[in-house]
Amino acid sequence: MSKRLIVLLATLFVASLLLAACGGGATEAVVEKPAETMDPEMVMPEEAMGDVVVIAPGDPVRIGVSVALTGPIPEFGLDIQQSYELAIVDLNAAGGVLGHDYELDIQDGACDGDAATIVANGFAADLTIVAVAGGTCTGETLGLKPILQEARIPFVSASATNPKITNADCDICNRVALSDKLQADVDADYIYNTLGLTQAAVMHDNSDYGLGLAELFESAFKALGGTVLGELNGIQVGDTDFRAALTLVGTDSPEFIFFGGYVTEGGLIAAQMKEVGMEDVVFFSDDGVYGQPFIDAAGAAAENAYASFVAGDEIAEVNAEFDAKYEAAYGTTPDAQGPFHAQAYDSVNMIAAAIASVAVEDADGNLVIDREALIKAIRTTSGLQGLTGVLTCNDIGDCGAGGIQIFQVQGGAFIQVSGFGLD
Amino acid sequence: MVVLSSQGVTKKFGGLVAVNNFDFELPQGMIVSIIGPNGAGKTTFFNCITGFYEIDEGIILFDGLLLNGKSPDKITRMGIARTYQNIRLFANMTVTENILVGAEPHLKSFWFEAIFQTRRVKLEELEAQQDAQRMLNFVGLKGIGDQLARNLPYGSQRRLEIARALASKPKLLLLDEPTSGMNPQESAELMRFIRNLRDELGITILLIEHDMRVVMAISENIYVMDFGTKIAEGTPNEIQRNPRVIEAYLGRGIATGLKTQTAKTKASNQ
Amino acid sequence: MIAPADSNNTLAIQLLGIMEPIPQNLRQSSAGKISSWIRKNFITSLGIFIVVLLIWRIVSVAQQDSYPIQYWAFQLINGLTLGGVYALIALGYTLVYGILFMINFAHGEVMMMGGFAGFFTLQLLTYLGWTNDTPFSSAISVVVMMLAGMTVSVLTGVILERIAYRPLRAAPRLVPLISAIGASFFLQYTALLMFGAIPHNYHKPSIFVGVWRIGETGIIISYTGAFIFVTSIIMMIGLYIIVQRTKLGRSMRAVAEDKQIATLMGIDVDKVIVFTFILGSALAGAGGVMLGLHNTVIRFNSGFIPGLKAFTAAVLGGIGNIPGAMVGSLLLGIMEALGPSALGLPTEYKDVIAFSILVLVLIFRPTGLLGEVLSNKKA
Amino acid sequence: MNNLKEGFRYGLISYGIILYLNLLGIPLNFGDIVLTIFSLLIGLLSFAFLRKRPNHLRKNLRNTLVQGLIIGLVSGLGLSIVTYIFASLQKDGINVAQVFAQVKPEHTGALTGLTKEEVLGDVSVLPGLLQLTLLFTFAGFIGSALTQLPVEKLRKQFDSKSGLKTISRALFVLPFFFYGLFMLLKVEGVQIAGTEENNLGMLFIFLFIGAALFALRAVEPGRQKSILVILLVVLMLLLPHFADLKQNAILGVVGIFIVMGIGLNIVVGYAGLLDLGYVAFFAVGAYAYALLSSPESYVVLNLPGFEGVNFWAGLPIAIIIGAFAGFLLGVPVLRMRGDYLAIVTLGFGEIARLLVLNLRDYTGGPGGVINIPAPILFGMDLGNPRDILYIAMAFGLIVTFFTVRLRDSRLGRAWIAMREDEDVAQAMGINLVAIKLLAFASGAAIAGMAGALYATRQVNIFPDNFALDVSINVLSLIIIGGIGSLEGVVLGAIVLIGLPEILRTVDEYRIVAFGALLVTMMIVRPEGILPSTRRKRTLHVHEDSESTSTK
Repeated sequence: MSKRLIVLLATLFVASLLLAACGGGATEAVVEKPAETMDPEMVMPEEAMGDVVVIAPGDPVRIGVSVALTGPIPEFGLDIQQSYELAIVDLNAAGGVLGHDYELDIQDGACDGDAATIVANGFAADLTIVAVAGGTCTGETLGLKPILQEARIPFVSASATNPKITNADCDICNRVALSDKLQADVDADYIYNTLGLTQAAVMHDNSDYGLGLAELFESAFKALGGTVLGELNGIQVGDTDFRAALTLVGTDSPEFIFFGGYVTEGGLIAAQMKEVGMEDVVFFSDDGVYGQPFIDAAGAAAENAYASFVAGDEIAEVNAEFDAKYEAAYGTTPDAQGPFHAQAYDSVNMIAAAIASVAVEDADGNLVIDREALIKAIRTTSGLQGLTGVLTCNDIGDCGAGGIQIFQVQGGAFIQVSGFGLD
Repeated sequence: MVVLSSQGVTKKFGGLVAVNNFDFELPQGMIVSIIGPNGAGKTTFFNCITGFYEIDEGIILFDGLLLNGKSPDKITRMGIARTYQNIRLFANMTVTENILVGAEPHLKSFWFEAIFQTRRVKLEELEAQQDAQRMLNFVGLKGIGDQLARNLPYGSQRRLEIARALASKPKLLLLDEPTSGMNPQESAELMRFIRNLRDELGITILLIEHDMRVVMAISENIYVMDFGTKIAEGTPNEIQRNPRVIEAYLGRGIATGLKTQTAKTKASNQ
Repeated sequence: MIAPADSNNTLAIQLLGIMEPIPQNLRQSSAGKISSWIRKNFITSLGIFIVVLLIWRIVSVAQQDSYPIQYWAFQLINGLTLGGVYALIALGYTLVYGILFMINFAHGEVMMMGGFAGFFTLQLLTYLGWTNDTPFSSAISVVVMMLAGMTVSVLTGVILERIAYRPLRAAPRLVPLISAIGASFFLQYTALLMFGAIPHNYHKPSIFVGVWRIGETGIIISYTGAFIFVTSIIMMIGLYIIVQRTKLGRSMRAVAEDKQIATLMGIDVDKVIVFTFILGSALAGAGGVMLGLHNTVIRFNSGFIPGLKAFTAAVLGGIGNIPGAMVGSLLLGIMEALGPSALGLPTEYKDVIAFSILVLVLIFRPTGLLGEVLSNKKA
Repeated sequence: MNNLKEGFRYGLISYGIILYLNLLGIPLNFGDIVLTIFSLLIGLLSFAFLRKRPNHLRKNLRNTLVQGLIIGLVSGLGLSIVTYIFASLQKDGINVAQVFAQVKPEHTGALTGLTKEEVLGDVSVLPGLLQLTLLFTFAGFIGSALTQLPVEKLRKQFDSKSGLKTISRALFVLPFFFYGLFMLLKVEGVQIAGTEENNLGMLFIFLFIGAALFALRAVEPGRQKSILVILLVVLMLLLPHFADLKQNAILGVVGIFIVMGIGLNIVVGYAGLLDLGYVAFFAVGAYAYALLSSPESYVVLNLPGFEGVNFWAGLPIAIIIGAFAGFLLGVPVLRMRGDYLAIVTLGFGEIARLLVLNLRDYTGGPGGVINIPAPILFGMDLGNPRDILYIAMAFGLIVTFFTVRLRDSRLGRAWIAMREDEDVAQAMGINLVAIKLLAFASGAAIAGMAGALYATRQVNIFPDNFALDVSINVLSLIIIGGIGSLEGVVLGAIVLIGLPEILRTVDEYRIVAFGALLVTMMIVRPEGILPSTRRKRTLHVHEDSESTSTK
């Protein structure tokens, strides 16, 4: 083959990939849209610019989604995205809002503040976006926050648990996930009081989520009277050999290891503990680790490991129904994919409920949504029944239902060992 | 007056002694050659003078100042310029730029002046450009200042390399086999040119050369090296008759074979 | 602004004016011998200063919290295993560099491809029941996996060479480097799209499940770890023999020396280079499978960090030098394992330590530990 | 027979490409039009392969057509066999997606014209596969037939003088044309296909800037050029006013990368020092400003009475600290060359990121520094994307000015001389230590500047924002654009940073395409899209003179 031929092939190749990248062909041809289906922003009443979103009859109500489809936890991101989609399907099947369907604008926030900045600016520029579901990770959500606040678009995160996400200054920041502070307290309490362990080694994955949780746990555990041996020892996401770090941690003979981080690293740590002489040391971790992928990653070593996760009080039936729908649509059970599906489903429903409560129809048959009213409506959500329990927002936007519960791997599955749902 | 002198210069590479206890003197305004078979240590000695190699023993003095341990750029600034056996131009710079780089030791502006284009910078650049043009005219490369150095024919590249060395206005010019790869006619022309340099600019010249006709015709004094040591020193006439030199060059051969032999070796590298 | 006419300019003064004027009055430095040496060998002195600081730190940490000797032995073993993995990749890096003088940045991805092939083979063999049947069938399944991994890696490597590197052989250095970076992205995200972003978990064949315990010392060696270490040593020796003793190795060295002349000597340069890639990729493929077996996970970016570390290790040992790659890898592995406890730092500092060691070594030996000592000034 | 063999080989290569795209999940993401796309591709491949053969073979009509048929048939049959296997497995309830994540029943359906249920049910996929094979064969045939068109003749006609004139005129007009298209999108009632008008607008902006760069290069200096420059500058300055938030945000990132690219260009392009750790200085600048300004940073919290600096005070500090970091990191690498330099700088880049990550008491660790204030000028908050873009444009102009002045000074000459031959440069009296450190420091100062701007734009910064891929992106963009060329930096940033942002919604394909683009560019045009004139000659001479020694 001559060089030019290779070149040509390569060019073709790139061209076809780019074509592929254009997805359904957003740039196929230049056509002029008929006037009656004009862009919603064009028919906005002049006197109400910016404060309200006006949706022409037949047009959908659009909700932005920032979700981590790439980055460290793409499997969780996909789970969340699929749950969002299911929620929309259910909402539209139930008639939408005043005859309008809901529609998602899904963007990849990549678990990263950098990407989220661009995503958020896109939402801010798109005047039809009324609210945002997401982001998946703490850094990503912090990236969304300032821009959405400026643009007066409320967001509800399903999985960002860092305490920094919500505060009194931010009226658009809400989440269904529970704050890590709560999780750390519950974990420490369970370990100290129920399991009766006092000698802790704390590890983290050096992410804002993992480290933050590890630090919260350390202080909570110390406050209870437990001992944290040595320093907090970190590992790097993307590494796969943690034996050296575990050997170092093992020299202090801890009774258990608390790990703040995500599922892949959690699974590997649980497995490799057995290879450095820590067979009898308990592995305890967080909601980033809860789920089937952990058991897959750790294999036999997963047995008896603990993880904390959110569980509601009256969930069994609705959840089973949701799981069935999910499996029918995507071919896997939600638990095999990631842990935050119920929160994701609830967060979209929470947004939809708020939209339904503030949306009104004007004289021309347009749907009008007042942005400030929507922000307030989301913040004042109360008594909303969801998969995770009854959702009620407090004054800083923490709306999570249920409570942190402890699960243990028994016989190759996570079994709830504390809190409600147990009789 | 002696411009350059060395005493007991020794340079070793591992076990190999490339230059061994070399004593050397170069009076002002003379044209002196160093000859010797391939691998005799001539170019190594050049590299020692120009600070490329740090010498292991001995001292080198230039204008009465010690060169030992000085970096090449400092030595150039003291007034020594050189050319290379295998031409080493800045191939992707233009001819004029090559000469301007050569003129570096005489440019005094600072980088932040260049940003604000102070008068001094403008004047200096203008002067340097004019100097470069003059230099090009002097070496016979008029009118091709904007060509890339790599596109020049071989002979012009040699000239350009010398011009670049001259641009630093040296007191002493080291030429490493300047005629290699040239035909006799070009060599003769270059010889005239070298002599002009000395006569008109008063530059002292030290040559490494293989072409014996050139060496004998141009040198006022000759040093002969073999295996890193000096085996002879003297005027061309003396050298031609020195039996040790003949032996070093030709083994047990005869003196009349000298010319053919050098013709064969001249193009090869050291 | 004219810099003082003094030969003893400090760096700062040199920075102010790029070039000082021709000194009028050059005189010998009157300062003491040591200070003049430091000035001349500024960088080396800086290195010595850092080394002294390091030793001081290590000693003071050792006095504070003393770990038992078993602990160090254990960590040494962890480090050797880690180094063994790096070595398998670094050997490929160094081989290609030694012949072609180009950094095959996509080498880690070649390894990752092998790891995936090994994984799917393992799935198949597990399905067939080989992996846990008898020790023999289990051993066979490991061999089959390795072969599958090596085959896929070799294919990837050869295609890579054909498409991304061969047309650029005569180009300046930066060009193939960028091409290799492009290929690295391409392969990584191809794997992401083809096999999904979700990590794939190896389940060790029964023969590899288990550990040796050394007496009462508490030192534990996992079967896979020992396997990796031994294999990497064997592969290093094998590679060394191939390059030094065989006819093909001679051709390889000839090509490394001068492609033109090698062609004149009747050597098929393309063939030799392809063979180089085959060798390097096969090692990477074996490495990918072993890494998967040892750490039980493979995903699309599994090649990136080990690739980067192996590259570092190859440079540390002197890139282009086969024993150098081995030494560099083991040293890097040991530093990562021992470093944090020796310096009294939390474990997340291990990469800082690894890269700092690299910088430090190159300060003293700019061409790596066993790299050819080019006189840094070639005439 | 030879003939058939050759056709078969081409067929296998085409099949390889199709199979690759197939496994990459293109049928799944494209749905029904995938067959059209694949057929077009087969046609193109067939055309490309057969056109490249020697003339006498190409002129042989029967031979060519047969080969075209074979190419289509082989790839069609190949794909059919694979698809059939996948379909059978899927019918048996085996989840192929566990191996090839994209091969789902819908994927098979798209290739055979069936629905997901039909694939899983008892509808045979064979008719669909037959159709696919026939379609591919036809496409290969058409592709081969097209080779008989007198392309050469047409091209020759076009290459004549009038053709060139048309091109240069078109170049002159193109930027305005694209600007017009972009503005057209703003007009009420006008919509251009699809739902992503925003992205289309973005594309037109990029085309405008790209075309403007080409036009500027094509036009001879003179009055014409001055007018063109003024017009384009005015349009560029107006652009942020017309663009929306997202477009401005993307342009802002592109701007920041342009500033960085100009800085790295000094180090790599002029001084020839291969720096793979450029992100370190970017991080230093960003953190310097962030720590000095954010009300929640360690510095502000722990210095009593210190309320944090504003952007305009923080910027020079970031630049100075960046330059100092460049100087500091430059010292130990003074003696290193080539690849050793590359790996050590890469190590420095990682060390910088890891230190920022691990020294969490001071830098906030993985939690980053949050609430970094926006620049405020005369009481105006300049934190929105449009104003950030204006600031980035201003920075770009300033650093361009500085770089051009340096490049044309004796320092610039010394850098280039050093790049060409370090030893000789030193023998010419150039102080290598000083100019190397100056190159590192000035490059780093510019990165520090970009870092400060990035920090204020992002509001929150995290160590992950300063990973190795930033260094690689910046290096790639100056090389794609044309190393040593300032217009090249702009174009490179648009191609490598801007375009992928448009495609962000389609996730990983863009990175695969990015990788393929890098490789392709290096093969086709190693000197970059808009090379500096001097550099272009270097690379090509290297290319054609394989006979020169490769030392």
